Amino acid sequence: MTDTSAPGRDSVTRIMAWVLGALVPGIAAHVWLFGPAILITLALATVTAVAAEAAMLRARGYPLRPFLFDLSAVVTAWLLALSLPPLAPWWLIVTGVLAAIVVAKHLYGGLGQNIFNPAMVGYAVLIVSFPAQMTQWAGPLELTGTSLTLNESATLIFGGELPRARLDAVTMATPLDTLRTGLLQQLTVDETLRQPIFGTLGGVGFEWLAVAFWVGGLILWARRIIGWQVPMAFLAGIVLAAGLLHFADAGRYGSPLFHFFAPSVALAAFFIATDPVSGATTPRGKLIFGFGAGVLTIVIRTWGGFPDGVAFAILLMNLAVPLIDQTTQPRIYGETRTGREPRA
Amino acid sequence: MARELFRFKGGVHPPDHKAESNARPIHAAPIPRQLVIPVRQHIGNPAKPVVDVGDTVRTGQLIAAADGTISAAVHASSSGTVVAVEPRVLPHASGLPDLCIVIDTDGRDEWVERTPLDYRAMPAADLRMKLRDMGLAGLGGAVFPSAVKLDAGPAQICPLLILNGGECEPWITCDDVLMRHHADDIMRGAAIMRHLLGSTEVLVGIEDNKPEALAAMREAAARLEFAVEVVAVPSVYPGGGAKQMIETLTGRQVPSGKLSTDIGIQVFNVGTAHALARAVLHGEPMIERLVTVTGHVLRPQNFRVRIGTPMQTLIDLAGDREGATGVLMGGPMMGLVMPNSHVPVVKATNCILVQSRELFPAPPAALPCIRCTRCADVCPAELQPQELFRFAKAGDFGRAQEYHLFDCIECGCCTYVCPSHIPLVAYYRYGKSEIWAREREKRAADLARERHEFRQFRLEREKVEKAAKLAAKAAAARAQAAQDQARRVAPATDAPATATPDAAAGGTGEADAKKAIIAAALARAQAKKAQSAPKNTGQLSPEQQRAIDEIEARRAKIRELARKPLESETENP
Amino acid sequence: MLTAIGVMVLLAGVIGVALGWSAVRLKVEGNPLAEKIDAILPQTQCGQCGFPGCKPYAEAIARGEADINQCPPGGEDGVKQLAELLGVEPKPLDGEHGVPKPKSVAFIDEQTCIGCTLCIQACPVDAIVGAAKQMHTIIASECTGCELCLPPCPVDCIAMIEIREDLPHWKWRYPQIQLKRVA
Amino acid sequence: MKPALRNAVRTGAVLLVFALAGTALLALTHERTDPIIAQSRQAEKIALLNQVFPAARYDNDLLASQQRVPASDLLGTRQPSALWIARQGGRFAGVVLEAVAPDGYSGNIALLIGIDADGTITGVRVTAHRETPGLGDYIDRAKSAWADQFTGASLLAPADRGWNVKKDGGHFDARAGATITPRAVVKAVKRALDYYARHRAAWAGQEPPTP
Amino acid sequence: MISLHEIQTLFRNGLDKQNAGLVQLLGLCPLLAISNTVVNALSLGLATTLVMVAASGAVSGVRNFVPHEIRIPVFVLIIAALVTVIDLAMNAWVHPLYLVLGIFIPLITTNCIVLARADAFASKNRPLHSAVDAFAMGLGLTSVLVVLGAVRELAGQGTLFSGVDLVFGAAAKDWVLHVLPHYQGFLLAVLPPGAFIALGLLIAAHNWRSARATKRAQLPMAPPASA
Repeated sequence: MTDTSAPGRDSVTRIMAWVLGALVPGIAAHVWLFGPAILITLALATVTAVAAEAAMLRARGYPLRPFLFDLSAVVTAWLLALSLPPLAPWWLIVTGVLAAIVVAKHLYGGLGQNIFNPAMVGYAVLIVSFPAQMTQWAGPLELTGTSLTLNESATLIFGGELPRARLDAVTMATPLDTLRTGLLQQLTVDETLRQPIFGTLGGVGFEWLAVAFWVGGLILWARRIIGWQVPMAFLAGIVLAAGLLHFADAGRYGSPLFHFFAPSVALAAFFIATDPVSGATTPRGKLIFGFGAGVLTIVIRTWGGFPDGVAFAILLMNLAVPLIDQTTQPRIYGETRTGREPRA
Repeated sequence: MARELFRFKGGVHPPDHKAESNARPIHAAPIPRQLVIPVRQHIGNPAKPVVDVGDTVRTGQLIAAADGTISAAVHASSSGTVVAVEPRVLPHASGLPDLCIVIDTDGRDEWVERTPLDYRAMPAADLRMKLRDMGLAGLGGAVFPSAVKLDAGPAQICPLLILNGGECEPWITCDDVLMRHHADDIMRGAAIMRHLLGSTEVLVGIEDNKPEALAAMREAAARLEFAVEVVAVPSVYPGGGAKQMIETLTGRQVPSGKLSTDIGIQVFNVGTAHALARAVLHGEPMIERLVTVTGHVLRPQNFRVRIGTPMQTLIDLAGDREGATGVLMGGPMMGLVMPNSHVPVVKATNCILVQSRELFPAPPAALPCIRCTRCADVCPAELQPQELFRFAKAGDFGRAQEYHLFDCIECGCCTYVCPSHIPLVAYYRYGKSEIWAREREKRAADLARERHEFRQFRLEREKVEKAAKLAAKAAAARAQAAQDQARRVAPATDAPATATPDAAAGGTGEADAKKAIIAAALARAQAKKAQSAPKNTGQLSPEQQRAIDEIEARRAKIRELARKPLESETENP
Repeated sequence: MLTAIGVMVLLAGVIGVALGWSAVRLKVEGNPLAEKIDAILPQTQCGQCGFPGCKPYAEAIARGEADINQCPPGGEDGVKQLAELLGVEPKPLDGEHGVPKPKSVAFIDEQTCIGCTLCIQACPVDAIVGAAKQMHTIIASECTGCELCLPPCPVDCIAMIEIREDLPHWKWRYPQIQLKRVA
Repeated sequence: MKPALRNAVRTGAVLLVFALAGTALLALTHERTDPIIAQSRQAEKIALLNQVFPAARYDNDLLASQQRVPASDLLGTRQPSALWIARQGGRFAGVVLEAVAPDGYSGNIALLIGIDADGTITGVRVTAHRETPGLGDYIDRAKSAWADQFTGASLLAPADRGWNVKKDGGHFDARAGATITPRAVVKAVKRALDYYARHRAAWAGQEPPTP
Repeated sequence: MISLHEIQTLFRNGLDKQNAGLVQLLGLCPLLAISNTVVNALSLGLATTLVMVAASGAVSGVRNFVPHEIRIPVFVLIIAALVTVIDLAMNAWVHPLYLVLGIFIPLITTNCIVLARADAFASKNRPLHSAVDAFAMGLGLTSVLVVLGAVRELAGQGTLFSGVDLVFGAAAKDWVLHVLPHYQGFLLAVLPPGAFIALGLLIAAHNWRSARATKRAQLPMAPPASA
């Protein structure tokens, strides 16, 4: 049986390749701002992901070629790698990628069947299990004045130790963490934001990383790889929720602008929440999905037990997708708003 | 001229491949040696053959009559001899055989008498019956009997008539060249349609990638005594779909589950209008049509083809080439794969598209759906194809129906854009026919349940009646026995005393007895009659009665046949 | 302590009375479950399940006296539907009650038929017409293919003919996509 | 009698009997176990108090010495809390305080702090918290010995600036990446010492309750 | 009274075919909440088994006196009374363990598996059968609990039998096995999500095993049938 209609030129591989390409500005900014460690993380994650994907495909009796070449495993690996602290130890990266590919993707039935975003499952597993390692961020070059060389990074990542002083020199809490700490120390937002890590828009360095992700996201949007609904709704959810809190008590809650320019928000808006497999599919559903993820992100950031809430927000909304899709079925051709016309 | 146009949702822009075939003039294909004419060429009941093997027929002669309202007659496409009335493989995706009338042509092409109709003088209902008997059916692809569509319903008026010159499928150009060369006939057909439907406005929608057709139609429109607006519409696939054309031209959508006439609009393909004009003004039944032969052939072009001509004949005329991998009837988006290239051209055959590896490379292996919703973006029926696919694949047909599977027009846009190369439409066709099959099964089960329950009820009733009868019989027997005994006793004791009255009484008694015997015999005969009367005939519906009648007729024939050889045997020696 | 006992006992008494009363007064008549089961059964009325017809079998299932895997005409699909309705695990068909066969209709060889009416009496859906000493005919559209007419026929003139696919009954096939290696 | 009524009486009676039997069984068990359970509770409480105030350093009935104190900013409490006064040979030997660190990473951290007569801490235990598992929960004695570093500290040792985590230039350890939680605990302990300093005289002056 | 074959069947059902945790998925709340260490899991499992045996036996004993319409209230009454007795007893005599198992002891009352066996089995069978069935079912649940506890404890903190001192007193502290010394700890396994994931994996393993068993059983079945 052949379906006669000729398929167009687009393919899953092309879509995934575009997503990878659109991540390049972000990666470049990452290297520029935090040093070359991210390249090691990316490489390790990619190798692990492809190996795990191949092993799972073989175990499940699927052919390797079409599925490995669809690049979806590489996309998952890159997204997870970019969410991790740049100096995360190798076993952390491997554990996260395995959780993403083996558990979140293949145990749920492989590409297209995973109800949760694999990269975010990997992230969630890591932050729940190893919160201490997950909060060791490298400080931006602009503040630390020095960054680890590729060699030093490799040594650190693959289990070697570095002198404590050297490590302390390059690591610092993320702006989000710092804000949270400051607020808990009864400092107001303004006082906290006077600390050196905060720049004009978000965190020093971090804000430029966010901008780089924005550039990649806009490329994807221009290429019609992603729609406008999810990113816009997600950002709207962030701004609205953060804005409401900020408006209610500017001294206790960070400004929407600050949240807006967190790199995790940009990455999530354009690359993670837009994952079609685990996201909503109807036009209105996409808006609800994005908006809900945005609001939840702020809620979890503000009151949750972990520093960032993007991963949990997206996983929670993933859970709600079947419900959202079912309740937002669009009007079909020839159907009136209130339902079908009675048959004549 | 600045008519406001509306953009329907969805659609795609595949390369149109029109230039290959639309530049050449229309060629009349020669009449083949043998015509294979299926009786099932349209939607609705198949036509019933009215010719037998051995009959000679003339061009345009009725060979199968329309059966019921939604049906259309079938005619001999050329003169010759009927050599078979038997199942042959049809131009259908199933490759299954169905009843066809096979005619060996005599090459003379002698027509039956053709009588033009004065449509203005005829009552509309009569004219429609006439059109049905002339085999008129839509040539746009759905092959719906035109007579039905030309009925404007109880209101007897359909304000807007649209002629659909939107030929959006790639490769196909038969409507394009028809409009270029026969614009006047099309307009004459439109006039008849306008008359039958009581339309006040006539629009012709033609895509802007057919400038020659637009010009020709505009010229023809200018020559008419009524206003016809020829509108250039954007070339978007499937803009030539009736519902899409209506939305493009009027901005209105046909309500789901309703007909376009419910909102006062009727749409006809330009080819149908042309055929209608030929039928009414020239008395020619539908025995030929234009067919685009294109794709992997040397000279892609359009032919005027008699219905029943084998497709291979046309492919040979257009120049057969090495490396053909298959034949499609229709375009690449909605066309059907033909079981072989020798199946006949039917009323639905607008295009014969010869495939090759270069023109139609095998699609890459399908990957799982990633729910990217590109299919939803292009779906002109505004469905959620990815969900329909999921349900159809999982066999969850109830949900598929909830998500409006039956509103899918199988246009193939979703398959065209799917980055995972999933043959989506194949899943929808599978889902639809599964649902139909299940409904058939359900109806059959309901019928069986009903009949079984009725039988249980009948058996129960019969048992009760039988018991009552037996009881009555037993009572009678007892009474008889008592009487006999009384009699036996009476004569013994009182024989002489009754002797004299006995003579008198004997006369009446004897008469009574005789009467009783006759009555009993009558009753027996009646009972016998009742017994031999067909059983189970009380609850028959007309169809069942008809089925039985047919069986009886066949039996009579068999009996006759069985007798005949005997007779001949007795005669011969 | 005594109050606790008192309260418990009182409560129990009241609830017991209420339950006992409502058990009698609020009893639901009829068996909607049997109807639902009957709707799933194929209505072949063949009796292979060991019950005289589909409805008695449905009622037996509803009462818990019959298993769900006794209906060969319903096939594995039917068992699955019943299992879903009743919330139990589907199980393979019980071979004792026969095996699923392709759907067929009975056909009477009219040359051999002696018109004894025995098949008419056996047909559960009155799909055979005819009279004594005349040939009988089966109304194909009403025949359920139950085969109950086969054993009573003294001259073996009834054959089961498999229903072949024809154009009006043709179905589009499930699209075959070979992704997984065939084990 | 109508069938509904008859059935009602029957079921009512049966359920009544079962309820009676069940409750009787429970009553019996309760009678037997109640004193033992009460003892266990006492033992448990005293064991906890002994963790922050060694049993060797007092001889009074510590549980009986419980007092209610009103809510106080220094204790971080919003509701009245409890304290226990330890005596050795009738003389004031120390106090066990309930305190709250209100600014943990995820809300309140409940503390039990033992302070001897010199104002030196004899022990600190976290009794309830909702800190992130694996990150801030090392303050819990069940997870690590972190809380032990308070033992022996007082308002003077370390000196004022020293009542901070090391990252802020203080004396107390804290794990990298999770400084909010220990910071909160250090501050709460410091404030409890302030509270002690303010009220010591009152506790020491109290007469021991006559037995 | 009860044949060996019957006992075998009951145990096969309880431990494998009808296993409460892996097949019937009943009583998941305590199963997931308390299975973070072997000791906790074993203790709750045994407590549940005890309640089940007592409850099933009692229910079976009185089954002929209980009208159909009040059977559930009566069963619940019996189970609740038994559970409360055990709760009080544990509180009195193994207080430290009681502190750990905490609210999950009274929650045994609402553990569906207890009521399910009472209603599905004990109310239709003789007391001895019912008690054996309850014991088998309880043992099945306990074994799942213990495996789950072992997996989670090992993955989460690299030990086995931690907390054994809560049952046997401080002297038992040395019994704890540090299987993986200097283990970093995989917190997820100890936290509630880890319980779900581990149980899911256990169910998958069980399904895989029984699927393989049926496949094996089917293959050699055919020839003897024809012979």
